[in-house]
Amino acid sequence: MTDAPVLAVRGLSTQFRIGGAWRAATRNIAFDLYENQTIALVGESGCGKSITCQTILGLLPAAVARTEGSIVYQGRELVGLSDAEMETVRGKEIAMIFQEPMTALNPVMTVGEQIAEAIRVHRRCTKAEAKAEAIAFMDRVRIPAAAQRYNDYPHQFSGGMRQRIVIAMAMACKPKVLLADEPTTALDVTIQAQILAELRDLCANFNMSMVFITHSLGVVAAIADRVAVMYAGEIVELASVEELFAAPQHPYTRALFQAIPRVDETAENLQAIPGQVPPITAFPEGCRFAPRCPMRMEKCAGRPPRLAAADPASPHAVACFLHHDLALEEAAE
Amino acid sequence: MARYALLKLLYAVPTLFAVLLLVFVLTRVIPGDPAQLILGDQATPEAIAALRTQLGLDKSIPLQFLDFLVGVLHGDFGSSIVTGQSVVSLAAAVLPSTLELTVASLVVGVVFGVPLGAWSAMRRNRLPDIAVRIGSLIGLSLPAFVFGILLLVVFAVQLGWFPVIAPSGDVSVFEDLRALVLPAVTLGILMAAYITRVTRSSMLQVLGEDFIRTARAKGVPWWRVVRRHALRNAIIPVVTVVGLYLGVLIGNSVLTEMVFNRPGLGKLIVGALAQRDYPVLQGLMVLYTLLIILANLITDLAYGVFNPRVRFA
Amino acid sequence: MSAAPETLAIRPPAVWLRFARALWRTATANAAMMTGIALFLAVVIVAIGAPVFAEVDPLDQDLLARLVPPSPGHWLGTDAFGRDIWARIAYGARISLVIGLVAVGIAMVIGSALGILSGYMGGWVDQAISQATNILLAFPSLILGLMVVAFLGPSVPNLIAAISLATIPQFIRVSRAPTIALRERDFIQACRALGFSPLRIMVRHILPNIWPEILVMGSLWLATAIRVEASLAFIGLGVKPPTPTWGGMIREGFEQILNSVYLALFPSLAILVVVLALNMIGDGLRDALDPRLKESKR
Amino acid sequence: AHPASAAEKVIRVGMATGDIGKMDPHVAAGTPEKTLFTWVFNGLVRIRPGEANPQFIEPDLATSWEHSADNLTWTFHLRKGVQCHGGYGEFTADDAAYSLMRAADPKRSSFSSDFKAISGVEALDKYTLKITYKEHVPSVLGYLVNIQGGNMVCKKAAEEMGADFAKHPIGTGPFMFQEYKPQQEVVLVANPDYFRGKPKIDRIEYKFIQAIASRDLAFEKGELDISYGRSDQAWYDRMSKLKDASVVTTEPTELYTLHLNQSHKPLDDLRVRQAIAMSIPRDAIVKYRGERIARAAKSVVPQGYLGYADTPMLPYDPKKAKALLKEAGYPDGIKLHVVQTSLGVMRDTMEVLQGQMRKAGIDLDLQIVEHATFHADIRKDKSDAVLYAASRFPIADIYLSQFYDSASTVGSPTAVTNFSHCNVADAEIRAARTETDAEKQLAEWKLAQKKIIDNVCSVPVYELFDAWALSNRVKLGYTLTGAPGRGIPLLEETTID
Amino acid sequence: MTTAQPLLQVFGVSKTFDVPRRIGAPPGKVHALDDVTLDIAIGETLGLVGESGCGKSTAGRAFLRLIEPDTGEVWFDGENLTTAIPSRMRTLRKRLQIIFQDPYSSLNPRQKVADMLAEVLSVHKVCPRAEFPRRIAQLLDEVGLPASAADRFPHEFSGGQRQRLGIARALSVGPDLIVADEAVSALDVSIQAQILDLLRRLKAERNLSYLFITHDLGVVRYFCQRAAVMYLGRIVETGPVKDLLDEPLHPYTRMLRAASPVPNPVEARKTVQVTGEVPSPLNPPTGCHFHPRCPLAKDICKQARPTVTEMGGGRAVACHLYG
Ligand SMILES: Nc1ncnc2c1ncn2[C@@H]1O[C@H](COP(=O)(O)OP(=O)(O)OP(=O)(O)O)[C@@H](O)[C@H]1O
Ligand SMILES: Nc1ncnc2c1ncn2[C@@H]1O[C@H](COP(=O)(O)OP(=O)(O)OP(=O)(O)O)[C@@H](O)[C@H]1O
Ligand SMILES: [Mg+2]
Ligand SMILES: [Mg+2]
Repeated sequence: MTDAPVLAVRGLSTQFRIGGAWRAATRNIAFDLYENQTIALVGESGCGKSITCQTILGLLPAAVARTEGSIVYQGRELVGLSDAEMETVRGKEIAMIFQEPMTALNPVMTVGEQIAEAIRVHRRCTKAEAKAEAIAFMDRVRIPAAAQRYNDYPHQFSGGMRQRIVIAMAMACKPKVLLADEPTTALDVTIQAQILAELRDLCANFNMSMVFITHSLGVVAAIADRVAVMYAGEIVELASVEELFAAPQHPYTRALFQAIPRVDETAENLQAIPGQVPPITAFPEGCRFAPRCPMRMEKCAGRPPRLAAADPASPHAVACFLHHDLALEEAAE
Repeated sequence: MARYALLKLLYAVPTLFAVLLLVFVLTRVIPGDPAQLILGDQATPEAIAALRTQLGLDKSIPLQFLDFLVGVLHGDFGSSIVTGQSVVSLAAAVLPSTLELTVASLVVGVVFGVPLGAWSAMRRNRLPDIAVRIGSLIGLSLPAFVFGILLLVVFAVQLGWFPVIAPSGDVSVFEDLRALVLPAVTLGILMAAYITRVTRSSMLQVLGEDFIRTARAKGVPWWRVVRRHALRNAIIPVVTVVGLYLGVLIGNSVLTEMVFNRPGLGKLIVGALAQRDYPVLQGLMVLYTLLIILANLITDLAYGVFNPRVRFA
Repeated sequence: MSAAPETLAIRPPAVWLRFARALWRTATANAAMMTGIALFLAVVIVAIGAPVFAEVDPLDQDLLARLVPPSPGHWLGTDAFGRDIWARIAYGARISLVIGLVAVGIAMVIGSALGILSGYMGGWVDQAISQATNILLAFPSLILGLMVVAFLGPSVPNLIAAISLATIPQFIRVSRAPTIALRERDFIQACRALGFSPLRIMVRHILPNIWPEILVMGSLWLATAIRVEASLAFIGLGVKPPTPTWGGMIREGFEQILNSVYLALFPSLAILVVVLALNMIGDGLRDALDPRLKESKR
Repeated sequence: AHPASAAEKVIRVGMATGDIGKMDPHVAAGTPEKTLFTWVFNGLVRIRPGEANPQFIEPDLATSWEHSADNLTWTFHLRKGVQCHGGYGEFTADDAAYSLMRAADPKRSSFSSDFKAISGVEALDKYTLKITYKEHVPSVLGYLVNIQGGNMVCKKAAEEMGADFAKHPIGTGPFMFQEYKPQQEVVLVANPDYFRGKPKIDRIEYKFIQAIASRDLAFEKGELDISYGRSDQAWYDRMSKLKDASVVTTEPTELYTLHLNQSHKPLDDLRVRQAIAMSIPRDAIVKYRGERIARAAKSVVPQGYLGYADTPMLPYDPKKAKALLKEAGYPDGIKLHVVQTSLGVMRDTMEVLQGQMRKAGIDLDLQIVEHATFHADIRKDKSDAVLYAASRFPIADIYLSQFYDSASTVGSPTAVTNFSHCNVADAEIRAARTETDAEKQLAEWKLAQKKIIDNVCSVPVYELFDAWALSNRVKLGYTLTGAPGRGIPLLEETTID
Repeated sequence: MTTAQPLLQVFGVSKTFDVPRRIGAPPGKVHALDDVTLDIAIGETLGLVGESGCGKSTAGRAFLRLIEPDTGEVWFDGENLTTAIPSRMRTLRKRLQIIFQDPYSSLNPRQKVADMLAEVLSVHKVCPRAEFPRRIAQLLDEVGLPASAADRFPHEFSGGQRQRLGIARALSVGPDLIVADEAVSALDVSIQAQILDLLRRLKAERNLSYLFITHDLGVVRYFCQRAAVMYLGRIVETGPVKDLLDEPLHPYTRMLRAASPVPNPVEARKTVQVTGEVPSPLNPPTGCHFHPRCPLAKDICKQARPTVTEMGGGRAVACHLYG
């Protein structure tokens, strides 16, 4: 781990225009991503994980979405860059794997071409070189008979294979930072295991860092260095993977762990969290989890708790009044 | 591929037969007597009756149809009862200029329509978009004959760049192409108007698709995303429309052909109908139907080229 | 799960009411659509109130004041028979609008119904409809028009029949292709799984998804329909004289195009106005009907 | 155009048609074909070039002729050494006899009725032809001029080619057929062996240009030297203003007549027909059409025809027309169902009539149909009134017989074009036909015209000239006022600068 | 085998897809289902696992006749579905539901949630019209969505939220059998738990049966009584969940079991040994499809297709190791 983070996100908020008003889908997202490190984003579906990644790449249409806060990539502020300037960042520096493998590929271009294109837009090389390299990447994501399938079209692949193509495409850019949005959800566990291994290798070989979105805490355990748990547009807990799995602090994180069906143990009942995530048009004033929290306190409804370490010496941060007080925070400032 | 084409042509046989039957019956049911028209208004009833017998028009309609079919099966399409020219020679005489005009206006339509449509989609609701949309509607609203004459006045008479009427005889390819420009523009503008609209609409749709976002996330420059990703997808519905219009073009260039005094299949068909020149009408409808089927075939193939998902089951 | 929710955001108002509301919302938000509606209404009002807007009788010939260029007395000039062009355009709007709207309307309804049927059902239904389409397409529309009119005699309904007949294949083709694509989509499969009848699936699920294409086509073919009347008029088979129609006026204008170009230009402009208006409305409607409409990425 | 060598003289003629029909002079009756025949064929006699009136008949293939006292036997002495086109040999009395028989044969000719009276044709020797008639014919020579059935074809060519003759006409005229391009043109070349001398122009390009505006523009740009015009004053004025060009109008005119079908109610009532006659402002319509283009009709027979008599008609008076209708029991006016062709000038004229008659309470309900349907329908008596335009050989008999003799009534076995079911002048028409005394004949014709007009079998409207635009570079070699074959004769002395 | 009365019985169902290659060339053939035989008892949940592209979704669809099987028969509650006439089939569909795998394409983009649900309710006359709003809100609530979701279009939801809409739609008609095609894969564990609880509760209340297609063996263990493992269109192993997961018989099942991630950073980092290339379904290996990747492959595996061997305790496996 080096000192300066590759990617530093601060106070990031993405707002959508809904019914004529701007509504924040995410609020005050902040994390640092260091070289050769993987940070996992987990959390309720719809809590803003995908949105956050797309915001980092500046991919949300300006007409319906706007961004506040700061995203610093290797000392360069990305928020406010023009589209042309972002083009130099996308792919080459930061690449993304999208969640929906069915629609993420261009239906009229062969999969090989699409991967080769990713190579050629960033590096000077001949078509043949790009093709050879693309085939190598297809091999890496375990596409059988890669060379023969180079000229196949996306519709000739199953969902899982398409997902692998999307992964290969992102990897082919050899980015410094990879934003991976549920890259293995559509895959079966054997392939998933292989892909995860491959991604780990890549991170190591290319000094790549990763933001990895997943729902599977098993996958988190397998790939992440640090974990950010999100709830309703906010990060509620941020810790190293060992610490988080050993001692989850936020009531929401704890509830998540209660809800995992395990392959190695038979559980009678999963502990689902009662209630539901508030829609982005009706976020509560204070802690957004408060309405569903079994350990809700009076002050939870008042002001939102900040994400901060309970123990200033540890990097394990949590946004919950159970662990640190608002008053404490304010005094610290 | 050859098998596919053959199969399609085989499928066309019933269509062809139905078209023929329809033409045959309809032309004979509507009033009008070719003998009267040929002999003019001073002809005696006797002369008219004689001519009718000579033309075989006194036979029953089913019998006439049979005669015609037998002829066709022997490769004999008969000859015009108005000019006496053989149907085959007439068709051969007009076919080149019809194809020439069709292809040329297709080129004009695509060359103008696709880029303008794409541009307009990318500048949605801004000035270029509005200008392109209004422009394409002008193309649609001005009838070909009016537009053609205006072109002639400006570019042929005033500026003298093009001839008014197509030159005949053995002229250089250059002269031939020069005479083709204005009619092709006249017809092509109409087609461009359609293509512009369809391209714009499908481009708008495609620009919202996820794979565009994927391409952008790869860092592909915007213009390249548009050209390589968006346009290639947006072109697919355009192919359908172009294919549809291709058929329409062949037959509906009549008025353009009149204005620019070009020979043409459509003109010949309309003329034959007006004169009740049954053999010509029938023979040309066979040809025309075949052309339409051919156009369909080409469209299908083009569709296959642009759309890998296309199935031929 | 948790207690039944107490507040409900859904009050089911009548479908048309919701549609009207959506329309109004988009219309007010969309200046172009408003302009379109205003323009179209203006044309309709002129058509209905023709006697008010044009005091002159459109049939009144003044043989000694023929081909008068636009001037204070006849502000759009007079035609070859000395009839007032403005009056003829105003009165002509009636027939031309009816011909265009009804012919395209019929073609749109029949054509897209057949196209959806053909695309959704597949099999022999598809074969039969496709063959019939090919047969129709095998007649140049001018010939088709000529035959129908020659067969049935020229009259407004017959003209409309001829024009719709020539236009139907376009709509069949335009609706069939996307239907086939939609048929494979899971939400259509879901409808089947839910035991919806094919009719319901076609009307309630496929149709709304291919509306935009049909609408765009419809507004384009309107111009063509009004022009085809002109083409038929050009070979002499338009609406009965002396009834003014825009197509007929263009034909008459063509005869004089070298001396009096405005004769053909003014009715063409009238067509342009209508087509422009309908396109603006069509585009607006499309936006209103498309919940997914995303802005382009720039 | 062809790569013209500097010396080559070409005249390009534009004709208002999409294509040409059968190029057989005994079959085709349309203006486009007739124009072509003028250049390719000769007759035994011809009307002096530039004139349309039979009084100017002069020798053509026949150098001289004589007839018997009873006018029934005619002998023609043919020119020697006349060569048929394309090496078909010398034109002899045999060819002439063959041509006449061909023209008189209803199976091969559209004009057989013109030769009904012939009882025999005989080649007395190589250069002498004898024609015998069953009965007196008002103008024997008129039928032998080089139009319609009078055109002389070459026997060997016609027999050898059979049906193909219509695709490759062979005559003796100044120009020879060379090439036909469908929907485009016919190319003719000078006949080097023409008996009046080799023509000064080398080639005629006869182009079919249907749209008037295109024709005008092509002429204006110099792509045409002669162009068929439009019978419209606006056209006349515009073309007259062109530099280096002139506009000529030629006879014969076409007489536009509104035939009123007396077999249909309410047209069986004379008062109604009179009302119609009074509702048509003949002079205003002429003004509308153009005074250089049209002249008001003065009888049911076109002016200038042998036997034509200026016959006064009911004056324009819409008020009186209304009163007459009221008197006839139609206080609210009448409505006539009229089948009308979609063809240009005919239709325009009908629209004017419609607009004008409207002012007298007469409503014309026009059913516009295709030209072919029009011809079929009017012969089935489907129309209350028929507007018909025609020019015939300039003798009153033909016009009167075809349009007003009850034998010609449509629907009858001997039908020609009597659309009005007129029969009031049968006696006079028939008497005049065989009357040998010219004076008496004229009197009968005059009476017939008066009776027809008084009975309002039809309302003659106007006569239209043919109009042509000619480049000043074209020197016809004669003064053009009339063209009996409709087309402008291009002769051996015609040239172009 | 289960003693309970079977609700769904599938006999030897096969399905081949034509995959177009180049224009004019003969199409490739994908054997998506190869002689699949299965049954599900009333109130039973059968888990169907297997790698992506092995034909799980095809199986689910073929059983419901959303895809017409090429051969084989499907019986539902004593009725042969494969021969049912369309109108009868439509009536039966009320009892047979499916939750689709792809939440993005399984919702009509132009229909609001309320309209979608109301349509189902009215077509099958589930309840009086006046009760629709209440019923819709209840359905949404059951799948953990706010009532305000009713007024939105599908594109306004996240992937997991859309998946829940699909579940709500399937539940709305009150079916007897639900084919859940990776119904919870797109959900986070908390919602997943909610949904699984919901599905379980419904099962208890209404005696529902499920065909539960998933990748997640954890979910299988938690939710299913029996499981079937598929590999390239064939069922390779079936049996009660606990036995199947704790003592997998087929080498592929063993591999799956070994590759399943566990939420424990220490254990998860141990690299699992997953060998071999995934074969192409267009050109499947001869004999046992799994032999190229099988660490225990014998010669016979390359030649003969293994037959199904009953192993007692309701277990069955198709592998030459047990022949
Ligand atoms: N275009 C949009 N307009 C309005 N709201 C949107 C839009 N796109 C996303 N949202 C909302 O933003 C929130 C976050 O969405 P996002 O896709 O980031 O969820 P997610 O965390 O990735 O969920 P999942 O795990 O289900 O994919 C959701 O509530 C969603 O409804
Ligand atoms: N309509 C179709 N046409 C052609 N091939 C198809 C079609 N549907 C499925 N296939 C093929 O059949 C095989 C099985 O597909 P299926 O969708 O059933 O797999 P799956 O097990 O559900 O995979 P996943 O886990 O990725 O969803 C795949 O190889 C797929 O490519
Ligand atoms: Mg997401
Ligand atoms: Mg699947």
